[in-house]
Amino acid sequence: MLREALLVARKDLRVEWRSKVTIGHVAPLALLVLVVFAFAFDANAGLLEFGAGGLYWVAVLFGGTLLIQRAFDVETEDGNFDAFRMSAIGAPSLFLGKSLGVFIQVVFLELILGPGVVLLYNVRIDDWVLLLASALGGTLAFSVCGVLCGVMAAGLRVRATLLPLLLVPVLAPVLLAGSRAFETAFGLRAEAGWTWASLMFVIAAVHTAVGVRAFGFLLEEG
Amino acid sequence: MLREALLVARKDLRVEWRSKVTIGHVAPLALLVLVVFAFAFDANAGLLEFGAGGLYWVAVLFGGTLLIQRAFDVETEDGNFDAFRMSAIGAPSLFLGKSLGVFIQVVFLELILGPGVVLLYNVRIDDWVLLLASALGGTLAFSVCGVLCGVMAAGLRVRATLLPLLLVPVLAPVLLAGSRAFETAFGLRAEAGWTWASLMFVIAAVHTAVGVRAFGFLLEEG
Amino acid sequence: MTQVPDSRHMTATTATRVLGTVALVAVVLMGLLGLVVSPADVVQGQAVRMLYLHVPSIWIAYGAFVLTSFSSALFLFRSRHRHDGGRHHDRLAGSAAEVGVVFAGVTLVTGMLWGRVTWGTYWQWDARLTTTVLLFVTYLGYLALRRLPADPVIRGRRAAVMALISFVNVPIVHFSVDWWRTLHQKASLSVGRRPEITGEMYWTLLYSTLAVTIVASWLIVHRYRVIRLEELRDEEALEALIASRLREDEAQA
Amino acid sequence: MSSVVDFHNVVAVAGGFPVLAGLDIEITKGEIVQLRGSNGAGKTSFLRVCAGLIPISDGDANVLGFDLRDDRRSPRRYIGLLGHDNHLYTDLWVREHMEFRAAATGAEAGDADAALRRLGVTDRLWSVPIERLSAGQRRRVSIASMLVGRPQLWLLDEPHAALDHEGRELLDEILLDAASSGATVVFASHERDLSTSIASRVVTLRGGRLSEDSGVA
Amino acid sequence: MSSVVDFHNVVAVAGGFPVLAGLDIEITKGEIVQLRGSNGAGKTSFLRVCAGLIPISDGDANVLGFDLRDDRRSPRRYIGLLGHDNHLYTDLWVREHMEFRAAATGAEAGDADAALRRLGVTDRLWSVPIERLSAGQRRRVSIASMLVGRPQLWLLDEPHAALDHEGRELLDEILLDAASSGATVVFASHERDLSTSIASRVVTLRGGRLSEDSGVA
Ligand code: HEM
Ligand SMILES: Nc1ncnc2c1ncn2[C@@H]1O[C@H](COP(=O)(O)OP(=O)(O)OP(=O)(O)O)[C@@H](O)[C@H]1O
Ligand SMILES: Nc1ncnc2c1ncn2[C@@H]1O[C@H](COP(=O)(O)OP(=O)(O)OP(=O)(O)O)[C@@H](O)[C@H]1O
Ligand SMILES: [Mg+2]
Ligand SMILES: [Mg+2]
Repeated sequence: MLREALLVARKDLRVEWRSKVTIGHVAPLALLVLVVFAFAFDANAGLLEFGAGGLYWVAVLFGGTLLIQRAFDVETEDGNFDAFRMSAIGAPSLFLGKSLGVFIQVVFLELILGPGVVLLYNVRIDDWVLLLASALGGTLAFSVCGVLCGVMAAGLRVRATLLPLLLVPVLAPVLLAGSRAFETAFGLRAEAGWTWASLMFVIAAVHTAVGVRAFGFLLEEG
Repeated sequence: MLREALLVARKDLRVEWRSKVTIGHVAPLALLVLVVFAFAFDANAGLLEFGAGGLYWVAVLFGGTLLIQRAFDVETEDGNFDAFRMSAIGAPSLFLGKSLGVFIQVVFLELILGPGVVLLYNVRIDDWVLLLASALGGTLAFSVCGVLCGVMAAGLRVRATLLPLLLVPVLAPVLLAGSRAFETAFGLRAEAGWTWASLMFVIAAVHTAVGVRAFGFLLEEG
Repeated sequence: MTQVPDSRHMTATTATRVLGTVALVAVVLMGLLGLVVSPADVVQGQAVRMLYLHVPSIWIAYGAFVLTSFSSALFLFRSRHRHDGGRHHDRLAGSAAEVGVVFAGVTLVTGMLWGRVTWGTYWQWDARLTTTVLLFVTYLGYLALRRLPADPVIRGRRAAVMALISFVNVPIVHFSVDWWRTLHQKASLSVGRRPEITGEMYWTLLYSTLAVTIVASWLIVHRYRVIRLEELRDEEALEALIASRLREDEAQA
Repeated sequence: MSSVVDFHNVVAVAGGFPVLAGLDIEITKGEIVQLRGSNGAGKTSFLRVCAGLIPISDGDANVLGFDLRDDRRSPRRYIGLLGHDNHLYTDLWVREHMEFRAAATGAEAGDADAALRRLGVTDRLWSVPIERLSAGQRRRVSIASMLVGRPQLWLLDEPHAALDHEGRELLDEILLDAASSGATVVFASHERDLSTSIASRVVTLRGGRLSEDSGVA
Repeated sequence: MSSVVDFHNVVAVAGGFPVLAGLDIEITKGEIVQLRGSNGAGKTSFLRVCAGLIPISDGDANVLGFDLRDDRRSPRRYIGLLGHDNHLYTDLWVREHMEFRAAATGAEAGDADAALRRLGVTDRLWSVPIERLSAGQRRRVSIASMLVGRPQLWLLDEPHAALDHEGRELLDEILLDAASSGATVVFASHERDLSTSIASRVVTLRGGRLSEDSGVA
């Protein structure tokens, strides 16, 4: 199962490598989103600093949704969803592989976004460990939830709009927890950042369990 | 030319009517965006009220980008972009028709977003005329710029990620002007809201002129 | 000649008519109790009467979503050996979710009206309000998934998984007042704690909950039957379609 | 007779590859030309260059009297192109799609219906979303949308693929009709026996160049 | 011989339409079956039901010993499906695509190269993005990915479309080889003459049902 999952992830990364969508479009776009926020808020510095944690995760959500869209477009574009469904690889491996592929791309995205937020919004990092742990947890949760919702919208003609509609509410708790944990890590609030960070790991674990069991059902389609 | 443009717009609205993407997915999604921002800012009411104008336009940008994506996916999905390029309809009419179709859908989106912002962000409207005028100007500018960028990304495999990358910088001035004009209309700043509003009309006019002349070139590819 | 309707083709039975009547009576009584009998609040004045719709509605919505998740789980894991392939669970999940969304909507609307009176604004960025709106949209997404054109069984499976994922937001709404500092009321009735409201208000609230429950059950039963009838209609249409397809081909040949 | 397509040593490049590598060909009005050649010979590329979709990078190309180096858009109005794909609005109903295509080329709605009937698309399918049609039914709708535009130059890329026997006969009839009423037809096809039936000339490409030409019949 | 596909009165519904309307058919191991029927007869639908992609709503269906009502996923491992579309990762290079497909079915990388060679995909194309291939070249890669999986049941939907003459002969050879080594082949095709060459049995569908059957050869 693991071998097959790695196979799927490697293939996805290779597709990314050939088309360079993450690095070429999504990452600049996510940075742009950060800039746009600055515009929308008229560069009110205090405000941006305060909202930095939340904006980071909003940008991840935005860029990540595009990545997930793309991860499933790749599977469905040359005609339809059939090949993915006919795949000789088991459903749990497909799920894990896809999630891994998305995870790595989102990590990459965050490696660009992180410094962006620090520079643009002028934040100060108090607690590195918490920061990294919550980034990890949030990204894991994001990837598995994303792949679950992604496959539900995959292959449909309305996927581009249905995916975010399903994904955003499901991810709202992650967004929330991520923002609070980051704010703690930035020293903006004294609250228990670790609780939030662990919440994200719990969400990730739950959805992984659901995905491994249910991905087979989700692949079926009328 | 006008007859042909109307034809194109009518066809686009008919596609929308059959698939109900605007009403079913994009509108709820744009509302969600408003809520997500509130999360990101930890529900700091004053802050949100102040940012309401900007957030409105960010939500329009987000939802509108999906609509433009969709407007060109419809043209390019069954294989490729050729049919659109071979179209017996002249390039200026295609441009105007597409813009009109997008315009109507974005207006619809704003009819839902507007009350959403008013209720959720608790804004008070001081100057209705300015508000409506700047909404109109912004939407016009958005539609024409959107269609111009849309055709550039259309038919490419990476369109889902390229479109926003092209669109966001082009629209940044509109976003800025729209936010400032709205803030004036909300009585949050005493600045010359009308200057900003007229800026948007100017942007719309310039891009319309460019589009009518250059759409033919943009259709070419390879 | 009027046709006697086939009993299969009606959404009402004697039992549900009785249920409907009871629901109607209960609502009238609830109105009486809420608007007339129970007193105005010391702090909130008349506005407090909103409580009797606001709070039971969201509880019912919670209940409906629990039902949705439960039926969805059964549909996914326990339907293999049912003669109907688990369609029953699926229909129940769908109708409960619809009713849940409606009542969550009622809470939102009454809350906003109430907010207008007590806080002076329709909306506050308060954790509870925000999470409630999210819950609402989550299930809108679920319903959007159910409306996709696809084979009912397959669509049902997708929707069922979505229902399980979506449920996470319910406890978040409920506990939001404890997890965050909020403007909104803390839980005033909960197991193992002394109720903070008393007397007629307490009883009126309990009673309204009962009344709303009855109304909701009535709605769910009817929605269930409508869905069932739609399926029956599709099945019958299918037989006709098969027949017409064969006829068409014979004509061609 | 006047020449409709006139290529001299045309080179066309797509994605860095010379899809046409110095092609000479002249096609005159009223001909029905079948293109042949093994996979990758350049048939699709040739049709797309004719339609002005791929720019030429060397040589002279003239289509319907327009010089493709100057103006690739103008001739398109008089050209109908059927690619490997069908170019349909798959969200729309068959009828809605045809109405749009008819209106776009200045034809009447009645023409659209007539074209559908001619292609044997039964009434039942008229209000079915195109998405739900079978491969051959789509192909028929696609040919019908082409028919309704009354092009002067028909470019068809494996038009017979996906069509059943009856559909093939219908298509052949339509192409013969078009040619006899003064239009010019160029189609690519791999099917040998079929070719002999309607083509007035068979042209074989190899490696982006002309390799054999049966000459004007 | 054991039966590979065994359908009794199968009804399958897609989009509210009975794409199969009571189909009875039995196909045994080693057969090469050609499906025929006019456009919309249900050929594609039949192949997709066999592959477990469309659920059946009535009747009994058995594929490779699996009852499709209970389990539509398990037989897929032993089935190769070539649809109207090619199912290729168009971003990848030909070679990369094949390597993935080979690894996914547990074959070696060498098998992938052998399959490409067998389909006549020249080395020049191996490191070309699939996006840039011509229609027939893609079809070849698609057939090669199927070959590398060594399926027990081959389902092909108009496999000859887009292939040139040489490609058709290659494909026929491959299908004959597969059948003689114990696999079963079902393919849909509209081409008449070609059929006679390799099919051991011709089955005609009409309106989602069996209309003619040449019987086991
Ligand atoms: C749009 C605005 C509002 C929303 C979305 C909303 C939402 C909710 C929800 C979800 C609950 C159920 C809590 C639970 O038991 O899990 C609730 C309960 C309650 N709400 Fe609201 N509310 C809103 C406005 C208000 C306002 C303005 C007031 C009055 C000042 C209010 C007073 C209450 C009270 C007293 C309860 C009962 C608390 C309890 O006993 O548990 N709500 N509301
Ligand atoms: N998803 C769907 N919804 C409704 N009708 C459908 C759907 N899929 C197929 N059909 C209809 O079912 C019939 C059979 O389609 P199918 O694709 O199996 O035909 P086919 O024999 O493969 O035809 P062709 O030779 O054109 O490929 C057609 O009339 C088609 O319109
Ligand atoms: N965009 C492109 N970039 C690079 N090479 C291309 C591109 N388009 C086509 N080619 C190459 O040009 C050659 C000719 O392609 P073309 O599609 O014209 O062939 P064809 O004769 O239509 O073949 P088929 O019979 O397979 O459809 C092929 O080798 C193909 O790989
Ligand atoms: Mg070709
Ligand atoms: Mg077919």
